[in-house]
Amino acid sequence: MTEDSQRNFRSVYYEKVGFRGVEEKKSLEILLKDDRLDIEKLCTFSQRFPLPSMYRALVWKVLLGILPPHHESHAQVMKYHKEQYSDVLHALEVIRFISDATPQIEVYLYMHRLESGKLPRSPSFPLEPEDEVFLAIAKAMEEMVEDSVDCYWITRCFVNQLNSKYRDTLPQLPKAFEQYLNLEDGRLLSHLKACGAVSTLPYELWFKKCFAGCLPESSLQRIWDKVVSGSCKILVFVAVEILLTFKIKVMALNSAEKITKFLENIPQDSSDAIVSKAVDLWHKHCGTPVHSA
Amino acid sequence: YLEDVKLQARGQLQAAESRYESQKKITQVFELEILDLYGKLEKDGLLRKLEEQKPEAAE
Amino acid sequence: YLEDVKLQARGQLQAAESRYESQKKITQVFELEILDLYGKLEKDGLLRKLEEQKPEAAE
Repeated sequence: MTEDSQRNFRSVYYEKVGFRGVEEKKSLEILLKDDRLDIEKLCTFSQRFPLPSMYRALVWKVLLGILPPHHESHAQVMKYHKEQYSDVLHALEVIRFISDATPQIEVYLYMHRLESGKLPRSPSFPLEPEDEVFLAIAKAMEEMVEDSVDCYWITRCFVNQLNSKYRDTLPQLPKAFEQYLNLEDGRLLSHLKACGAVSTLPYELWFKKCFAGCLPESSLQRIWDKVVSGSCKILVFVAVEILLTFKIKVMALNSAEKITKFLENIPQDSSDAIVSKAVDLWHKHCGTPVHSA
Repeated sequence: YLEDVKLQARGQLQAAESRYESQKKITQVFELEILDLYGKLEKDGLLRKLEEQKPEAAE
Repeated sequence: YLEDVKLQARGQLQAAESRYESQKKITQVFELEILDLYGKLEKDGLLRKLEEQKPEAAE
């Protein structure tokens, strides 16, 4: 416990002086040197610490199952993935579904649709709610992942994870949000209830799009580290922290509509602090994952 | 160690299979597109015939 | 026995590769067909446009 608080103190210190996560980065590098990557340890690491940017795409690809645990196979598997990517991209060009003018995230959406056997007959189809989610996530992912092949694969697998692994959990998050907000600040929840805002909160933006388009990508990726590595519950605490951070503003608003509108467009400058506090709050309520030796 | 080799092989095989599966999906999409284009061509052909017949009918 | 497993894995991977290759051949044939059909449609469209313009030019 004392060791932990000491570590926390140091992390905070590094954060302040710009050396954040020096030791974390080293310990991740050790994990990544294994011939066969230990998925469980990588998960624990990502649950506990923010991933260093330079390793984020690699770790996400491994955790999402895009890359197998064996280093030796990575080149071969990426070769298959790249070919698959260009095959599908080319196919959409052949049938004139896309052109040079098609925005990249729409290209990703059509590729995903084609691969899922759900390509509509024409590009001017009405978007389904799940397409909107895909586009929002792809748009944020574009800012986080430089390589377009990686970006497509990660977006797809991230969305697939939401629809499979988290399918039963995500609908329960609004209830959990209420519960934790009540624990942290009962008055704030009462205010939301009094305004009738509880049912109109931007749950779709929070728990389906995972805050894509709500928080800047530089902060968002630290939350997605947790989502990718197995916890969607972090999303609840981000929502709670947003409410706590803008408490004064929210308490001053007295209609559900105004509250929802404000929460959908929160100021971006405090997002880094929101994420840090949300992670702390998550650890406080759900425990800090133990880094197994 | 044996399990390890098997696991590694499975990782590669999955990627290869997925590349094959998406190629299959592409074939299906192309098939539909071909049918669609033939449909359009026939409609076009029919329209042209109708247009060609109009002047004759007017004579 | 290990060699055996490795050999088997390689065999499976090769089978997946060759299935992909042959599926890709099919796709390529379809692709040519699609290009061809688009070509025809465009020619048709062009012909029709020319025909449509003719009467105007005659006016």
